[in-house]
Amino acid sequence: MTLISHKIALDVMSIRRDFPILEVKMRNNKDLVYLDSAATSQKPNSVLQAEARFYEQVNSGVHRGAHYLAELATDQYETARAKVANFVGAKPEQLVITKNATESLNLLAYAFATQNSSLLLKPGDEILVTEMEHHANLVPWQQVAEKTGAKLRWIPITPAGELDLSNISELINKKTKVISFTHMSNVLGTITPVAQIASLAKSVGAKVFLDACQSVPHMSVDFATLNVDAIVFSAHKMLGPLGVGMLVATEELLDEMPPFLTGGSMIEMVSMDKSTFAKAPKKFEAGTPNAAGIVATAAAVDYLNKIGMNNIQAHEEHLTEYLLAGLAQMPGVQVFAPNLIERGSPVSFAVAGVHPHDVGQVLDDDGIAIRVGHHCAWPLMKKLNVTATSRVSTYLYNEQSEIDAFLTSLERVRSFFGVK
Amino acid sequence: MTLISHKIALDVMSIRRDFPILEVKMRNNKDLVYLDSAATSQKPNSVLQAEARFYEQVNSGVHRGAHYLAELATDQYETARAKVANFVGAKPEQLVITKNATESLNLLAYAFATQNSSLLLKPGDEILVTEMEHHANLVPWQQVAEKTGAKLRWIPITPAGELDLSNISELINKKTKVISFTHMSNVLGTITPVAQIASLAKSVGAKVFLDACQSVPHMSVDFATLNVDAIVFSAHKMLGPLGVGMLVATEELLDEMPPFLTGGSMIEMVSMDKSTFAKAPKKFEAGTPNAAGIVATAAAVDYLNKIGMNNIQAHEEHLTEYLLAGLAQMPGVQVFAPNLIERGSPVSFAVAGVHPHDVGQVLDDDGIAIRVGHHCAWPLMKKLNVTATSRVSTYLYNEQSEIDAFLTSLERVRSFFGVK
Amino acid sequence: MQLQSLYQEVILDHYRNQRGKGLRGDYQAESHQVNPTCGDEITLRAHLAEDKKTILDISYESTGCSISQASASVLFEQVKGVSIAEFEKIFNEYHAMMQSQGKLEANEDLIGDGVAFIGVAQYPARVKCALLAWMAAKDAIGKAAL
Amino acid sequence: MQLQSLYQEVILDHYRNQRGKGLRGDYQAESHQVNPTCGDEITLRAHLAEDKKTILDISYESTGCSISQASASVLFEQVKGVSIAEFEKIFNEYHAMMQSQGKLEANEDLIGDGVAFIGVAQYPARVKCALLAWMAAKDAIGKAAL
Ligand SMILES: Cc1ncc(COP(=O)(O)O)c(C=O)c1O
Ligand SMILES: Cc1ncc(COP(=O)(O)O)c(C=O)c1O
Repeated sequence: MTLISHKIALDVMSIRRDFPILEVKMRNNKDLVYLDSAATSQKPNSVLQAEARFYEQVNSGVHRGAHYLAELATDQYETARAKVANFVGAKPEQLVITKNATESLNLLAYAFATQNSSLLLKPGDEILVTEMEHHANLVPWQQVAEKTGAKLRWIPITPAGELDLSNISELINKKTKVISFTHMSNVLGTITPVAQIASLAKSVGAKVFLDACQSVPHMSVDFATLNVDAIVFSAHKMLGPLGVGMLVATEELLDEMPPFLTGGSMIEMVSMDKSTFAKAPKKFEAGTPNAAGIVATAAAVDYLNKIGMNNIQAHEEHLTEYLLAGLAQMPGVQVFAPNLIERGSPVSFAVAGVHPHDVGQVLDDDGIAIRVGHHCAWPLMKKLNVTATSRVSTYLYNEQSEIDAFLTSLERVRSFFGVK
Repeated sequence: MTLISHKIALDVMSIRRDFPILEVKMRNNKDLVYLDSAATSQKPNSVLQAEARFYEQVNSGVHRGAHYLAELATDQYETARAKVANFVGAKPEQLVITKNATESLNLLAYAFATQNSSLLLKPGDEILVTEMEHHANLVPWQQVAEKTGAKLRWIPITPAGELDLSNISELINKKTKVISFTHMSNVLGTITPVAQIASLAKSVGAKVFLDACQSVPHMSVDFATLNVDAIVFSAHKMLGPLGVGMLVATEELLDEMPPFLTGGSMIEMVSMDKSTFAKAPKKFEAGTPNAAGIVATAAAVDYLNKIGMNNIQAHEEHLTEYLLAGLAQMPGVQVFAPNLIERGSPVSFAVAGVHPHDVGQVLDDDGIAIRVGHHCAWPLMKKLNVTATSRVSTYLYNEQSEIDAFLTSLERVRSFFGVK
Repeated sequence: MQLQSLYQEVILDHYRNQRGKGLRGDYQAESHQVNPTCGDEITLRAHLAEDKKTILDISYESTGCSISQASASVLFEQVKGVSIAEFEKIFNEYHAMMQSQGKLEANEDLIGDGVAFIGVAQYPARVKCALLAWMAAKDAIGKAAL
Repeated sequence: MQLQSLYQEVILDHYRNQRGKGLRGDYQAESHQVNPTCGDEITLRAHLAEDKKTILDISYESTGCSISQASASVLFEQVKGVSIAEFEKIFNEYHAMMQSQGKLEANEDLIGDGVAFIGVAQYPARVKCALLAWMAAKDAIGKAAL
């Protein structure tokens, strides 16, 4: 089945050899077709080796010890920070290392709900999100609203799954203090109009935060020109290890934010009844940091840079186009997709008469891993009038032939459950 | 120099072969003598392999996907949780996985300072810590006191570095709501009288938390019989990876505590304006968890179990005794040590006329890694009347000959700086 | 083939023709359960006899996958008309089988078509689907019997 | 041998005989700096001429390691009596050397015995020690000149 002919920009065959998990056999000895990278990406050997090498060669207490190992470990930690910051067009001092994007968002949200913070919201203030946020960028703001009496509002979405900006000049108003929204929907692949929202936000003096979990791994993102106050993302979705998240923010914002987790390494002076705190980013990095994790993240950045973010994006665009064309020919399949030319790789769909869990199960039987469920975007599901969707998401290691395998298996879903 | 003859319980030679970093050369091509395990321990190959294997064989979204890989990853995650819980005498449902002990302590502290929490403290309530806490178990409670108006009090220490319990019946009184203290001092090696404090705490209805960061790696700890409400510890100090912390607590406490980080995976239902939350431990594990990390932690537990915690403790006791005897013979060296028969391996000391930084530098020149500084226990330093100490801490992979090397180098310190 | 052992014909039949579906007015207690991973839901009502010893009816409304729908249908068939004591036995048998990773053959006299779910027990991610209605029943019957 | 290149004789000499140590009463501004990793502290006072262009005196009290003590002593020697403009040059030269990981040979005419600290610049964990007094001076002089 070849719907579109296209010169693939990447040498996917050789990329695949760098990812050991792609050789693993699934149920019934089937080959793995991994189409769930929006949940978490697979890791190349170089990332696994970077993590192991840290432990084998320099492991020790970062920023605390004065001995040779501690010196090497600290150096690797800060060099990695600089590399990851640079990857998204930020300065090292602007990058706070957390455990995942969820922690990064909670760290941001905390600043607006804690006493003694100059950012503390008050009743009447407004927080704006969108109807297609991941729970990680919704629930923390609900908590802020509940604690401060601020009002949580949201930009609705159109039936096609784009942001509905028809009422935006009312939604973004003088009471708006925070606007936090996704750069790319993890369910629909929608890319949001950041520039437009950011400039409206700035005009009313609101802080703007971008959930870049799905964009940073798949396209070139430049914090310096985005005109937002902060972005968050997770290493594990961009070929990096689990247990590493990023908060990139302007120095002004970081200075203004109170510490979140407190303890060792984030202090300046401590006595029994009082402490003072270090400057950002250390102020936000309490406790022993996951140094091996950030070093491995830097190796992931090296890998992405070597391939080139533009090439990766072009490759995914091709796969997505090919996938959408295939799904369009499939009877009884409804695709939830924005009418956008520039879009991301997550594609959600429904098979009439078959529950997503059952769709996923048949695909799984053929070795094909997709995600079924609400994708941590329950309100979006309600808006789409479904309880769940099936989602395919690709990355640099996916081949066109895997989309073919997926489409063939999808036909089996329909025949297995006897739907026409 | 053989001060004490002793049959060593461990086959240290063969243990050392499992730790690749011990082969690394230091400055001037010196062998590494790693005496800084209280800061972070080194990792055996089996732990590094467990982490890599997770990524090579099962990596995928834990607790979210329904496909084969997700099934395997989820199973490994929960099996690892059960193993680590069992290691400290707890049930899997009692173990919350965090990024480090510092996060665990903040998670505990948060419950006492957040509105809508049944545990929220009020002015007049008292929080009790000790004068020898690590900043991680002090600063979060200072924050709680500041936010709630509760009073932070502390158990003083004696000049020898033990808890001074002379006034304990006044310190633990009806106003006391939380007692959080260290099981073993990371500076002095003091083991605290948990049973006594816990039973006094229970008699006034206070919650009792134990900072077990230094005890769990070095001795057998049984949550079920400790009579405390929670313990915290970090994987990286017990042969496990960075980026994994533990909170073990009674089910009643976990039920009572509000969620801390919010987002995906910790919810029950989410709509735009309201969310409900899952039961513990999931309630406290927002976002994509560090599954590879906890799986590697379980491998560390396997390793410790294979050697046997009692053997490890006996080995360290021997090394510590040997070290203390050696230091006692060294002119101009002051040891800060409790007068206890049962004590842990961290040993702090001062060399008259030489600043700890300079002590550490000379040792470092000989390949010997010890920790110098305030050890994140600044108030304790003030109490000891120093700005910093030098600290040696051992673990299962250290040999008596390394203590000899350390003592020899310490003589060089004194001659280098010309002190008598 | 594993897929057929998961989706046994009996299950697909219950899924296509759900027995006892629909909420009925006579009941003493209701339970609402959600599967937080996929958003599937069930509302289930328990109608007991006056002596609170016999389950006269189980009525339910649900959305979900084939496994969760079929398991609700089987539940209805097995539980309608039995005593609460009998229900406990049936529940425990079914629950133990679902937790057994497919290793425990269950007693067909107790759980009837429920035995067909043994294949589901081999798929940890689907066990919750097969238990959703049963958890709702346990909850509703427990409340109704108070 | 690296240790000797770190602890050059000049440094040990300044450490054993600290020039200008002690807090003196004449000053316009004071700075207190702490090294948060080791707890070392310095309190440093800047005493400027009336035209606020010349540094008449730098006085200080400090606790710390040989490197931090010696660097305060060298600072005193180099900075006492110079103009603020000159101080900026001296400071920048010393600071650049300390940040160079031991690669930048500094101008001895500017920083005097400060050149001996080039070995320290190879030990990242000790750079803070060698800068503590200098940061305090920059801060205090800046405030005094306001
Ligand atoms: C006694 C004690 N408590 C708490 C901590 C904090 O642990 P972590 O840095 O892993 O969060 C440490 C170690 O740094 C410690 O030794
Ligand atoms: C759009 C979006 N935001 C936030 C998150 C949360 O990321 P994490 O689970 O790594 O904290 C995810 C992924 O789960 C996501 O896709």
